Amino acid sequence: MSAFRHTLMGRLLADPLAVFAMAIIALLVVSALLADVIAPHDPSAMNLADRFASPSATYWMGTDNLGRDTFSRLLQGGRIALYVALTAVSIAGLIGLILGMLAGFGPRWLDNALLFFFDTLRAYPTIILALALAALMPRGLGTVIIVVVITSFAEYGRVVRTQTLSLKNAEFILAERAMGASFARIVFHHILPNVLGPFFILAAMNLPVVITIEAGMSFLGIGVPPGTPSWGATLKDGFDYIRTTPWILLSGGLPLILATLGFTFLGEALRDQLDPRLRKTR
Amino acid sequence: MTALLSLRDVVVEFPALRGLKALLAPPEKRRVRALDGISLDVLAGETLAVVGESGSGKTTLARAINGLVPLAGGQVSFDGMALDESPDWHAVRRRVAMMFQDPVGSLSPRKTVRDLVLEPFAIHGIRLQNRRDKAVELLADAGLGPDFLHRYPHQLSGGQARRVGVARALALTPALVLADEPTAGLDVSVQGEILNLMNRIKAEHGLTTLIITHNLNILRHIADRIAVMYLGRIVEIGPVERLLSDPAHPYTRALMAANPEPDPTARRERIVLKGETPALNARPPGCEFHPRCPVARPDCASRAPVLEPATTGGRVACHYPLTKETLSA
Amino acid sequence: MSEALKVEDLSVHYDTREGALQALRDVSITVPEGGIVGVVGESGCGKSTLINALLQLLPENATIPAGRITLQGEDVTRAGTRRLRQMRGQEISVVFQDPMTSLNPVLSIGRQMRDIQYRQQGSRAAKDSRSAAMLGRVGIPDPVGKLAAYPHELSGGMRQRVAIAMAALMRPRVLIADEPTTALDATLEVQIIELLKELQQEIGCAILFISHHLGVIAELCDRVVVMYAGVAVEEGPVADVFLRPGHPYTIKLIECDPGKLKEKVTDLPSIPGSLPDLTDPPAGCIFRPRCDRATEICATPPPRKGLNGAHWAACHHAKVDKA
Amino acid sequence: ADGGRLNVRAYLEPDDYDPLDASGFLEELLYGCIYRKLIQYVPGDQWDWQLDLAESIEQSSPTTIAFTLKPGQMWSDGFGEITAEDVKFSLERHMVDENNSRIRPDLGTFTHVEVTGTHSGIIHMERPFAPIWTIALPYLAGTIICKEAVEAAGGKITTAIPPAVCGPYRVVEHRLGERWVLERNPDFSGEPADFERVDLVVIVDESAAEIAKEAGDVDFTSIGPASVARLGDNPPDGSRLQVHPALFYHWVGLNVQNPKFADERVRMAIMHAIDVPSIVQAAFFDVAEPATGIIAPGLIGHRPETIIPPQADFARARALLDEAGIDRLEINIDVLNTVIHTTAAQVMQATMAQAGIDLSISVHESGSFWSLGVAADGERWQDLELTIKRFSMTPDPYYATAWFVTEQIGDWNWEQFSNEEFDRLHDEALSETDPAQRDEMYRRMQDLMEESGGYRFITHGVTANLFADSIVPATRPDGLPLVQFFRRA
Amino acid sequence: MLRYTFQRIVLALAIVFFAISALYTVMITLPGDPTTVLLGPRATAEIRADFRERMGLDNPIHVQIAHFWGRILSGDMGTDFNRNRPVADSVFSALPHTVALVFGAIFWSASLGILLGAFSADNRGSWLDRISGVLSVAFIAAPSFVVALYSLLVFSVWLRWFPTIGAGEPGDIMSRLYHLALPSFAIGLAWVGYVARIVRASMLEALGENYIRTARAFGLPRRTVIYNYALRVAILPAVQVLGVGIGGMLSSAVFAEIVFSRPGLGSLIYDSVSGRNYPVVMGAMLVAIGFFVTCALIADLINAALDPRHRSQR
Ligand SMILES: Nc1ncnc2c1ncn2[C@@H]1O[C@H](COP(=O)(O)OP(=O)(O)OP(=O)(O)O)[C@@H](O)[C@H]1O
Ligand SMILES: Nc1ncnc2c1ncn2[C@@H]1O[C@H](COP(=O)(O)OP(=O)(O)OP(=O)(O)O)[C@@H](O)[C@H]1O
Ligand SMILES: [Mg+2]
Ligand SMILES: [Mg+2]
Repeated sequence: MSAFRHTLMGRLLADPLAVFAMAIIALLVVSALLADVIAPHDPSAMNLADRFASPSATYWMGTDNLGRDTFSRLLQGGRIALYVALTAVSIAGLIGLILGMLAGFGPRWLDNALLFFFDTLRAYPTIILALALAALMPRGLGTVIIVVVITSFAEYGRVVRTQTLSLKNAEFILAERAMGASFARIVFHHILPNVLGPFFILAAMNLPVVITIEAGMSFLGIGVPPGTPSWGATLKDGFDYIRTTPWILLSGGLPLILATLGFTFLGEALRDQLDPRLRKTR
Repeated sequence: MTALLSLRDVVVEFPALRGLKALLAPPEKRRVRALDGISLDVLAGETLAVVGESGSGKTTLARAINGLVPLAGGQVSFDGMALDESPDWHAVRRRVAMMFQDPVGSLSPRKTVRDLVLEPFAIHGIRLQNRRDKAVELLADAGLGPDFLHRYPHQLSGGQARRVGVARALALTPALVLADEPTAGLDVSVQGEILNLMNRIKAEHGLTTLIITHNLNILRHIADRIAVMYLGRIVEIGPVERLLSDPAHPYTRALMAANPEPDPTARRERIVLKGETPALNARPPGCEFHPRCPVARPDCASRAPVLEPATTGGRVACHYPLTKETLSA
Repeated sequence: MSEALKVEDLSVHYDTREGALQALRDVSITVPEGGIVGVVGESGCGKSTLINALLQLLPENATIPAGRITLQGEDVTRAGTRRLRQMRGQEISVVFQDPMTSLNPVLSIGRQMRDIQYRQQGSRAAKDSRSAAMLGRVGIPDPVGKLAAYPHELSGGMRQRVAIAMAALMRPRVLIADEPTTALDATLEVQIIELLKELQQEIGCAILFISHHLGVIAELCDRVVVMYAGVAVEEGPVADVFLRPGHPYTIKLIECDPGKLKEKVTDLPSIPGSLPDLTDPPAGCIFRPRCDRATEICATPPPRKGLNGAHWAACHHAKVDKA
Repeated sequence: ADGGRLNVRAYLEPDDYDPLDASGFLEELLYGCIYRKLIQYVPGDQWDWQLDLAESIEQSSPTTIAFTLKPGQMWSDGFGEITAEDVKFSLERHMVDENNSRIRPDLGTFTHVEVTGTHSGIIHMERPFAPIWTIALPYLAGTIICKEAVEAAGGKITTAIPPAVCGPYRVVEHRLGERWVLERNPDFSGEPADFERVDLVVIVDESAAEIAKEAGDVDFTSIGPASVARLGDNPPDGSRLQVHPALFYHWVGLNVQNPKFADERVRMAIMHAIDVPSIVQAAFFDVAEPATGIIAPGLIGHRPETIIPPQADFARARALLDEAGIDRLEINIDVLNTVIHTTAAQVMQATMAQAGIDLSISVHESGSFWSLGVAADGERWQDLELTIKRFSMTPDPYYATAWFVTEQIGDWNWEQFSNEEFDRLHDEALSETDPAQRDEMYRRMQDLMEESGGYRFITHGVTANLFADSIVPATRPDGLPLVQFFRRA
Repeated sequence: MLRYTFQRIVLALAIVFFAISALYTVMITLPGDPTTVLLGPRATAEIRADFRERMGLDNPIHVQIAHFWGRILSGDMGTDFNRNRPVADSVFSALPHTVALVFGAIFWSASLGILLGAFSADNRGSWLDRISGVLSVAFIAAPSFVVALYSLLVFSVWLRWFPTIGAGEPGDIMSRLYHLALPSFAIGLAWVGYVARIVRASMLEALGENYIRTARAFGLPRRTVIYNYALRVAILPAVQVLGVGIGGMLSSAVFAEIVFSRPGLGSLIYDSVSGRNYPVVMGAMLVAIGFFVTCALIADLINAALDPRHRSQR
């Protein structure tokens, strides 16, 4: 038991905020995985007779303009949201991680070149890039993921670079060099483990942002194909029919806010636990 | 005895000014010389101690030797190899080990002690029959038990971390060790343990050591010779007994006399130095020590002294070196 | 002589995952008006904890299960936040251990020195000139110009002196200095010591000086407290303690100082063993596991044996000093 | 409409003041306020025209129209009286190649204007051109501008404020991207306008427009079918709702040249599998009627009914596919990112599955969508399968059929429908002056379209206007506002 | 500092140059021909061909890009494909609205976010901290178009406190601000949450620093310690994040401008991308990216000014 208390998980379970966050995430993940089982209705079954139904015992969160059950769609949408968010963030994160470490530890010209590249990419407003890419590529989750990756990896790259730079002149890196360690060994054995902490926190906080980007793209009609039960599409429906069914916008926003709460607080709890300085004063 | 390490006119420069000042300043002011023409030899098997004011370039000297800071001039040769001509550092560093000033900071924070002491083997691709046994052996040499194998650096006290650093530096039985303030910030008991370990290995393997310290109390016990640095230059170098008993350079003397002794009854005669250490980019003309020197004469402000053999042994850079006679007078 | 600062049976615990870490146990220290008291001890023995407790600036996970701290007759552990704020700076001021991080990096020296004078009357210019005068006193060249400097523009030694100037500026009754000379070379170290002596003469304050450099303590202090693993094991006038130590730990500590050994040795002395686990300290004498004089009786708490006047040691085996 | 102010929502920003560059109704909204024409549409439920600048106007021969202007009709800003020269200039400049008039096709076979007096002239056509009364003269192309002022400005109106106007209002300010501010034109020769100031407020989003109406920030706006269904008979206090049948036509087109649809049975199966009523129900909230073709009720050429009934016949569709030897048919539909069309596509997707047709939906933003069938823009036009489109319409049937002639393949005829009879009829109907004959011809043309298996007509939709009861709006039969005729209640 | 500024400016110019040139290439390769989209259904093939030629659309891309920069350098942004007026007119009439919107959003997020963050850190662990934590995270999650629509419904329709549309009367500052309040709030809200979290985190870190202990040890008043000493350091990352956040805000501006029917760069770019109105896209993006880069630059310089330790990144 006491050994468990010292593992990361053990420490997280001792932190009420982390428990709260993990409970939310567990709820989202489980409901997404079991969407087919727990959904009271077929998420894409239309029933025009029952459209715009108010929340009731049959339709817990009402129905949309085609009479589809909002609750079932949100459950199914969780799957898409988590899939898009996790894939996009991992790909963007990986690219950012590698480029950021190269920039931070590589020669100065490489740093300048990569920094320039990062800043150039960040200069485009996300939605404009999304618009251009959406026109170039077929509609679908893949496009959404690519848009997110392109617009966000520069941010990871910058953060990792700054981290790497601050480590670059750390005594222990000098010590490794003094022992004759190679560039690759220093980067992968000594820099990487140390940038991973802040990197994961950033990634955790960015997961929900990805979902909001998807929502924004849906709003402009360039998101997932129509009919796909994504949270963004639900928000867009809610927007279109706000005067008829104001609750759709709210119920579409709820899981998004839950996911954000879950991931952000988990990220913060992780940071508190991983950073010895913050942990000490707890 | 032959010199294992020898330095000739080594110069190290750092960018000094930034921003607007750097643009406007004359070129010579844009960089500071942290080391300005250091020449010294370290003989095989001896221990040379480097002392001097904080900021005088001691750490820089050690780093310049094993290529962690680039040389702006001069030659360094180690065991016949010219280290200033981009040598195979990988091979050189296998034989030149370094102990860092900051004991915990120089250990990779997410590695266990076991990985840390075995790191030199991993870096140099040396296969070990039994990694665990080797780690235990190395730690035992440094006075740490096997219970430390799985600890992380932050779980070590300063003294324990220092010992890991020692174990690691000595793992591949190097020819030369550069030890940067190995006892700073430790209490006297732990300090004793560390120095004893180094002495023992030196005795067993004929290790050559360059040790940097500002703990004057330990010099007598560990060093063969002492080099005194001031503003990036060596102002005096000589056998340890001579420097402790009759230092020839006024700075050396002020330094030695400054050491507070744990004897409440001791009588103290100190040379109180005037003023501040000059900035590296505002070196005084002539003898750089003259503005603070208690025995400076007018011509010290115009003539720069060079290291010359002192009458009492060793070498000193002073126009009017102190002697036993001037001291007692 | 009345007491400027009196610590009675102070204990401080840190709440950690392994349990309560007893950083201080029943520590009593008295600093007389105008006196200079030194505290020595191994690293991690609770010196900084003591200072933070005096100022009531302990971290959140610290508790004070027992003890009284009286500053000029007033119990600071009972003082309200408002009263505490009045005391801090004015009646008690401090030079912290690490000058590199103790100054705010984004504010100029002058601004920080002006801010702490917020209670004083006078215009900005008046306060600034007071600051500059004090910087001059601690030996900083061009003090008026340095007011505009930021901490990172100063060398370590200068920063240390700025910190001392700030503490002295308040003309406190009690000045606390936590290892102000570690990381400085010997010439700078003696300069600081001289400075503190001068200030003490001038302001007439009491000083609590912490260091593990025995030489510095010997040179500066009137009295010294020796601490080991959160316990004050010996206290007395500096000459008494250093020349006739009563506690085995003190004896060993002094023996270990290489400065004592005038002849070259190959093996420097050290104390075998290591600090006890403070979350589960041994019963009785804290030094027992490393003590070669330990006997059965040492399993019971040692008494404070008066040795000679104001000199005592917490050891069953301490012998009363006849000299 | 407080203090004589009127705020009318514009769903896009009108382009500019020069009819040469006009592209659609938004410009008409503005031109109607500031310019005049020989004849104008009559507000109300019947398509008809009334005299405006013209005192009299008549078809003097199949290829000529004689007109006389009312005397004493003045330009603003001291540009004098409106003369036949102005009419000649205004109409003929569209025919000059260098001018690149975008609305030149609206003038059809028009050649020139013969000025016979200060106030009289004759409009000449090469061949009879029936739509001249319905599309050309009362709409964009018939807008009369001031010859003297425009020539002085270099032949084109590019200034921030138009140099001379003659309508009931004049431009005070154009806040780019936001609104046009108009005020009563003191030089207007007709009865002075009712409002001191008229703002054409650009609100692209329909929900936002409705909210703005509710908050009182606009007095007149169109609203979407969902809102019509919701508001029904009880619009909010102080508001009124009017619903008009619109002229637009929405249809599902099928690229008949796509090898996938080479078999006529496949095309027919698809047509039978599209259930128009459910699309109308879902996307138009049942406030509109299924269409019978591309020509709306009330216009010449309107068909009373379709050949294939609007209701889907899945069994029939299935049978046709079976005959063609197809088990599962996988097809793609390209739609624009509007709610109506994406909804329609989803309904189709759901219903066509019943006939064993898998429909996948590709949504495009407008830039990408509108070039899908354009040959000049890559190869995509050949691979098109299904599309949903909406074309806008004018009150003449010629305007509807024009896009489906063989010549339009690679431009607007995305179905690549090519039929000799259709092309011929389109050409002939243009010059046919007997309305009954024309009616017959256009009905035949829609039959041909439907028979090709390339067209499934959805609806013409409705235009629903929500407006403050403090104003009396004036609209064309299809519900589009004629702001120049708006009055205070 | 001046050299740093200079370096940053050169870098910023280079970024603008590359970003725009790359964008030009992407734009040209987008499917969707401007002639069909823009000229409308009545345009004949000749009109289109003539149009292509006038706009130089038939040249190779690098030639087009070179021409583009040539024109920009001579101060000409080209002519709007759609309306026959200079692109500069459209862009520069939209720019002030967007700048106002973005700065409004920065105002909201900086003022509310910093306050909320500092307050949370100051009351760490209390239920007030928890509530403000949940609130600020919820703010982060709310897409700006949702916030825009709801604030429109609540504050304009139900409460009638604010107008629904437009940017206010030109020349009337009060009316402009009045129209700005809601849209900038809609964009800023997510950033309020973001800034609050960042400030809270860096504030907690700062409060644990030794110099804060020093300030306390000298008996400085609590307010001075927290809001002068700690916040001054804690605010630095927030400034950086806000400076770079302009890019995100420009995206949200698209939504706010659509919902509130405000003129502005966001909707101008959106419309012209959909309409393949290349000259306007390029002109507007040039200005937008220029604006972004300027803001990032200013944030960097503010940071450098607030933080005397700050030099170049190395
Ligand atoms: N990377 C660097 N960039 C610029 N200046 C440097 C750098 N490293 C060292 N210096 C300067 O070079 C001089 C010598 O520094 P060094 O660290 O060698 O001193 P030291 O003698 O080891 O001092 P200490 O006793 O405090 O460790 C100092 O003035 C220092 O400020
Ligand atoms: N916030 C804290 N939480 C838990 N334990 C702490 C905390 N601060 C200090 N300690 C522990 O309390 C003990 C006393 O620490 P303190 O800093 O007072 O030592 P010190 O005597 O000042 O040492 P040094 O000479 O290294 O400054 C140490 O064992 C330390 O690890
Ligand atoms: Mg050093
Ligand atoms: Mg301490």
